[in-house]
Amino acid sequence: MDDSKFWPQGVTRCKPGAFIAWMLVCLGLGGWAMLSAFLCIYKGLNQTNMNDFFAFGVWIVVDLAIIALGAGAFFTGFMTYVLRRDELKNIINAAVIIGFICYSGAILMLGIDIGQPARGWFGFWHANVHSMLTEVMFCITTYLIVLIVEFVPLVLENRQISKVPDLSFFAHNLHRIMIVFAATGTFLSFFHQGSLGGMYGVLYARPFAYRTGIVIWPWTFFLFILSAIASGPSFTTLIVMLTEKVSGRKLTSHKVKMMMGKVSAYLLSFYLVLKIADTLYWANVTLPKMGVTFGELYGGGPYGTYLVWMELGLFGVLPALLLLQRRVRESYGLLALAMVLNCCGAVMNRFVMTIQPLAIPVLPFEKFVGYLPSWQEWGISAGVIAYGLIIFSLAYRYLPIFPQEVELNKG
Amino acid sequence: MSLADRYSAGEHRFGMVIDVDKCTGCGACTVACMSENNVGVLFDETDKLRSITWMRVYQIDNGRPFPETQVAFFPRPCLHCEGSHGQHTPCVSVCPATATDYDEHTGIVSQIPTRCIGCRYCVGACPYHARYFNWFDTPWPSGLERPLNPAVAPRMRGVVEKCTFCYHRFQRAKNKAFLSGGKVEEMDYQTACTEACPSGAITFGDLRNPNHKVAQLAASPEAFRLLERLGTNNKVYYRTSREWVRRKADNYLQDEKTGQVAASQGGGH
Amino acid sequence: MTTHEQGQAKRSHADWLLFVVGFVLFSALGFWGTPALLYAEKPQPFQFSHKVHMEQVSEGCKSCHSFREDGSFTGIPSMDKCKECHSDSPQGDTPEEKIFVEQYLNKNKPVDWRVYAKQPPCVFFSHAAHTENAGLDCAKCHGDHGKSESLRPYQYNRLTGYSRDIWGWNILGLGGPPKRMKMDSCADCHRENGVRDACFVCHK
Amino acid sequence: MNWDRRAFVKFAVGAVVGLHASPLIPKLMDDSAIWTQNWNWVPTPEDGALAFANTVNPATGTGVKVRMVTGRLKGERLIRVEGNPEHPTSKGGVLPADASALENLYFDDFRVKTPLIFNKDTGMHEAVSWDKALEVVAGKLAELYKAGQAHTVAALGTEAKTLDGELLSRFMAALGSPNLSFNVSAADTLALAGWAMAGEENLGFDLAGANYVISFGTPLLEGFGAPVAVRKAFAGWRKDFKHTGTLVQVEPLASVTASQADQWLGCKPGTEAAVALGLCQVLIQEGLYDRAAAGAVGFEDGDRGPGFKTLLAKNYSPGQVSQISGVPVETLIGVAKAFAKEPKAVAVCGPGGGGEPGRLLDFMAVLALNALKGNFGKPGGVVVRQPLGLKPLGEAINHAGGKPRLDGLGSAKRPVGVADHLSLAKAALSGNPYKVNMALVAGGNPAYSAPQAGVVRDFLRSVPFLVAITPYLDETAVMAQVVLPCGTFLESWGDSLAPYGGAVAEYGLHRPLIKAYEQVKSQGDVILALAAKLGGDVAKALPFASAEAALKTRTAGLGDLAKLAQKSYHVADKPAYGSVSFKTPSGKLEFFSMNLHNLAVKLSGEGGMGKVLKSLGVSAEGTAALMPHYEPPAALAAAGHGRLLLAAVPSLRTPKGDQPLTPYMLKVLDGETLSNKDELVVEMNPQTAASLHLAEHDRVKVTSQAGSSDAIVHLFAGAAPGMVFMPVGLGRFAIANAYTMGRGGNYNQVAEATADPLSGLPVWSLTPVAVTKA
Repeated sequence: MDDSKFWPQGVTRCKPGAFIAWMLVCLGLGGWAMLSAFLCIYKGLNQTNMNDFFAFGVWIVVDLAIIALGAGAFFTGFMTYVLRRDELKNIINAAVIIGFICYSGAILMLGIDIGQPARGWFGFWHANVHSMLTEVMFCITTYLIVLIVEFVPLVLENRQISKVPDLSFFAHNLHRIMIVFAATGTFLSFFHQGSLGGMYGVLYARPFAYRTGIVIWPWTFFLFILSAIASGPSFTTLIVMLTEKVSGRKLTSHKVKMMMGKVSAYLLSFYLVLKIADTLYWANVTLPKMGVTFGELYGGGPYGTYLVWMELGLFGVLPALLLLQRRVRESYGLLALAMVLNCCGAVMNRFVMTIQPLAIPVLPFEKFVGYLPSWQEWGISAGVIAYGLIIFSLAYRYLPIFPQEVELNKG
Repeated sequence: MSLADRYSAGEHRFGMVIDVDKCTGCGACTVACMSENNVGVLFDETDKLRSITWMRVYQIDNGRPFPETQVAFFPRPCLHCEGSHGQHTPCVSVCPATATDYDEHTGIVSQIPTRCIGCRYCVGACPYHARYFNWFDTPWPSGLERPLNPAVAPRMRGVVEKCTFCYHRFQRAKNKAFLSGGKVEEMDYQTACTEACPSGAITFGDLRNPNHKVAQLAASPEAFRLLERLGTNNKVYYRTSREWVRRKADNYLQDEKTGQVAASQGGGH
Repeated sequence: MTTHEQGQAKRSHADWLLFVVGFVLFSALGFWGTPALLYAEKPQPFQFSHKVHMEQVSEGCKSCHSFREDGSFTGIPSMDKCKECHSDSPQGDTPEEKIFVEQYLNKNKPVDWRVYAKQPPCVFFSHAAHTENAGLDCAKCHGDHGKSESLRPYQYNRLTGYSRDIWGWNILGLGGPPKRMKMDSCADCHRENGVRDACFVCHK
Repeated sequence: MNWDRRAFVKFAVGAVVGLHASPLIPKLMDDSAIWTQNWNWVPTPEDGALAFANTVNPATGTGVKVRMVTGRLKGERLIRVEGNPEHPTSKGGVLPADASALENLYFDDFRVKTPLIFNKDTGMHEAVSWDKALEVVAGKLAELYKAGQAHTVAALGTEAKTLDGELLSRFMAALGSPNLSFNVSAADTLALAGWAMAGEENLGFDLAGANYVISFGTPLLEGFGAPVAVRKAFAGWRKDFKHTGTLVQVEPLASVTASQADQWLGCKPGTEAAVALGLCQVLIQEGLYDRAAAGAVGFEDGDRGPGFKTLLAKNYSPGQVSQISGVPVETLIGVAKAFAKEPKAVAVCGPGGGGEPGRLLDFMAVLALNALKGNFGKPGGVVVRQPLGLKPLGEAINHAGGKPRLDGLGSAKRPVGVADHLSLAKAALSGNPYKVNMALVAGGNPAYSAPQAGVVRDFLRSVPFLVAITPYLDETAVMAQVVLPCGTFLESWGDSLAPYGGAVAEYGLHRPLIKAYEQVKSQGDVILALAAKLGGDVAKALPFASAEAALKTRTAGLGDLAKLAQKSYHVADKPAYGSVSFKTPSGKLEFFSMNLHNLAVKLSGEGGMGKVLKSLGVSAEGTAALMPHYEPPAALAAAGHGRLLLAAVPSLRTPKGDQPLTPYMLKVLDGETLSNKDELVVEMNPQTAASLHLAEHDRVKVTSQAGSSDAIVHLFAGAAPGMVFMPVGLGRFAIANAYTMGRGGNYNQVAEATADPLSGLPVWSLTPVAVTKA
């Protein structure tokens, strides 16, 4: 079996056997996810370990995390097309695909996470404009459409498909107007990243989540945008680096990666300043008004203050300081490490903001209860990762997403 | 009087006052509520995290050693918050599908299970755990479907439900009033839990109507609300003469005096 | 222009025609097929003439479809109501009446009429609010049903089990009562008349 | 135009776009959503005309209203049991047991729907016709009767004085068997105490009229008398945020009553009577007692020996009582003074936490406290309830006199008291003086609910022929050879008498409101049918066509039965206040009970009286033995040395033992009662637990001489040290259903019953147990 005629011009890929084996591993994870999804839809959400205290579980954490990490797509697009940073054209394709994976994966997950999937569209048809979740639903869906539009020309650039003149023409024209989509995507993404943060910040009866803010937007609205655009470019770069390691080929120049690192560095630093200010204000002003202390909120069960140090220190200040150093960015390994820490920080922030507000009882006479996801919940979560691996692997194998690849691997 | 006026004339704020010193935690309110509202029973009801009890009776104690120990009970229906302004209850503002709304005419927070998509955002938003998700299809086995109340539609799996202040009783009382040309009087609309309580610990009525007993009781200095300082501005008042009970009803910093802190957030913004 | 190019140009025009053909054909199929796919018919137990009955009674619809003392609406009358006029032998000579008397009345078996306007269980529709308080005519929502000489076929949705009258007879869901009795029809009228439309006005 | 790939693609795209432009997709989406709103496995209750009917729940004494709906197609069904606001004592309130009564009625898994006969070969019960079932039962009875073995038929009823109880008594008497027992309750103890001290068996406490109440060891708010009526009285003491009445609770658990009381005296277990006597002593030493009480028999010293006053001074000074009970001296004095000062103050005794009948001497101590307060006949005091005026069911035919009773009631062994299931079971198991060949259980579930249920179950299992007349396929019914289905109170005729402790004459009536199961009859009708089948004197003794007819005779003095049944109750307007004419031998109130004295004399002759009293369990000597005094419960002596005292946690969230545990009631149990799906939770003081090396949620085994139960430990500071508190009403193992079967353990299985001094009634409120880690 030879699929080399589908490979991008001038590159080599691993043997079909190895690729098929890799796909089978991913499909295995996918099978686990399908079984889990079937059970959750057929028998209901009692298949999870969620309950009325933990109304949201690991799925929402994964959702929010991948949407944050997928922010690399819109922000790289913004920088490439709107700010005209042409170097980033070398990584924008990967960013778009990762964005597509993250957003479509999140929507698939949400489809199972809601108790009545057949009524999912009520959120659009009977929308409540006051709900941050409505904003999220609209923006994520429309942005996914944008991502599809951005993704389609990439697919059409496949060596065989691009031989069809009409399609090639279509793809070319789409490319020309990409700035429109990039701008639209940026706008939409700003809003839904913010709204995802807003979703928690507006819970004024949940002291752990509640934040003050301006007009209708709590501070988390802005913090989520910042942490997403700070970690998104890092995640995109990390995936590229991971692909490089796995395939053993150079895909983008280190300069591009450094630039992404630099973007992350400044955004992360800015984010951290605001986040720390927010945390201090929240702990010293907002919480006392509600009659609770910072210590009480970080004192329930396994949710100790170490979480703060990890989120803001180990996964916050440390990667920011690292990434700000040119020497660190120049080193492939250190850059990767700093970016991993940065991404962990985003994931951890999403975890802390979704699970912990629910875990900490608000009524003084309620007790802390624990929650561990069921195998079905892990299955769906793993399935989304498998889905991403499959899409990215296929894209890498068959689509010319790295313009520098041919040149960098000469000789 | 125009048709519209006839409908909107007289705004109500239906609410409750629950006397904690009268409640003995017998659970009659809970059972009466379940039989009125077709709340089912799951096979494992010791799992209180998935059990649906619109009216849940919480047991608390003062933590003192024998023989100074005391227990008390907080019966907790949906508290029908109002927030800083009507629609700004913790839950109504977050529902993406408008499956719950705040009725400015009655002050009741509705929940429409047939509209609900089951995202559970409202469940997470409610600090009282008054909202319940149907994790299971409610089993109505062999014969137990017979006593179902036709005034309340049974719910399906995958949606959220909660106490409605027996709103269907208001609907039916209004029906009667339409036919007779009269008005819905205080005793024409009472919730199932209020009627059932053998101690008369629950008083229900219109908080805006000074002739209703509930309005008089809610004005007492001994009346308070759960988590009042969060600014949920709800309509279920409690009452006790015991300080330790009152202190359990809200979060206090160590140096704060019981019942002397104002609502902080005022329902957000 | 080469012949090849000319052919190309001609061809593409012809292709677009095919596009139109496909479009028209399948949208038509959608319009025609959707109701055919979704709706089925169930027979009524026997025929019934509202017109004949209306001629016999003095108080119009309310003669049979009345209110109970508590303000609730009886809907389809009970067998006792029928017995107020019907005895154990037919009064007219229609075969329908014979069926009614022999198979239902004499056996005291209620007739399982298929109800066109039957709303879902989550709906609380107050007849008292509409006919008594607002003074609306029955016909406002039920149309000429009260003057009908026979019962039209009852159609129901295979998937949802509801009467076709709820979604309405227009497949696009256009129109209002009596052709359509979905929530938006109710909401439209409430809005026009400034009547409250909070969820709990009509839901239970 | 070529029909090639490109053309086809265009056509296909057109088709897809066309289909999407049609209503198909949105319509299918909408209909799918509507489908989820109307899943056919979610029931849709049929609407119809609403109607209400009054009745009284005999299990709770609550006057209720039943809501029914008549649908056009499916007909009548009951949809709710709610309170009856017109009912004079329950005033619209209900209990969980009332509000969930429809589950008892309608839950198919609970019910016996047709007569059943046990088939030995298949090991199953099989449905048979009424004729066949009655034939088998009557045949067996006739066989024993003909063989002169009628006395070897035993019957276990629920309440002696109801219609069903009377019919059963007449049946057994005419058949010729003295072996008839009923559930025992605090009413039996109060009747004895009243008889002993006031010559009056029909006493009540005017709770609604009182504004200072001291309750001695009884769960006043959690299962005392008709619980709704008591709670209504309680509500009167807490009127609209004003404490207009004071409640003082004496008991060793921070129970609900203790917590809602204005004052809780956390005494050592079983010492409530000592506290009552201590209060008596304070009243006397402070000169705060009613001077009229001084004229009562045995108050002052006399010929027979020291009087009550002297005994109090000698044995129950506040210091001594504080030693015994652990209640501080100042508290005792304070409470006594407040009690004396309040014009309407009453001391109350009643059932224990698990429905135990209470100890006679304890009750006498409480009556003595009331006597010193001058409470008899006073508003807010102790009143004599008016007679109901029920008519007898005609001349009784008694063939039962010839043979001795198995339980020895009426003999020197047990001179007073009433027959109870446990004594009957113990005697029958011993086979002395004869064996039981057949047993008839009517209406109850003694295999689960009787004290030391294990013994009663052994007895019932040992009976060669067991017949159960019951609505439910419960612990008793599953062992029966023949099960005859009777109705719940919602589907049958029957009555209920004034609840324990109530101040007014009260009578409740229930009638069939619905026929949920075709073959089910009223319990009375089953007994009557059996009598008719049997013929002879038994039929003559029960000459009624139906239970309804019997009720008509019985209630002739209360007016038209149909009207009474519509109303469902007869309750006197107010208690009979006014001076009480004591029907004691002396015609006065007696601290020294002449009734008991005369009985003891009759049994022994003057010389051996001390010995007789010793044999009846009284350790006090001289005049004190027949006066209110404190006898430490037998269990106290056995406790210590690593053994704890087991007591029940009273609760209205579980039903009385004869009623099934309904799914709704199970649902309202919290984590302090039942945990992890089916594990019983027992409460212990943290210190006590620590001394046994037990921590929260440890699995333990609670073992007594009577039996054992697995449980989970819950640490509760409000539990008296050295005790373990167990919920009652759980551990149902017979009624096969997915909700309540096998949940928790049965308190009655672990609690050990001992004979109460003097009354001989089984008491089981304190049991020495070992709690070991499982």
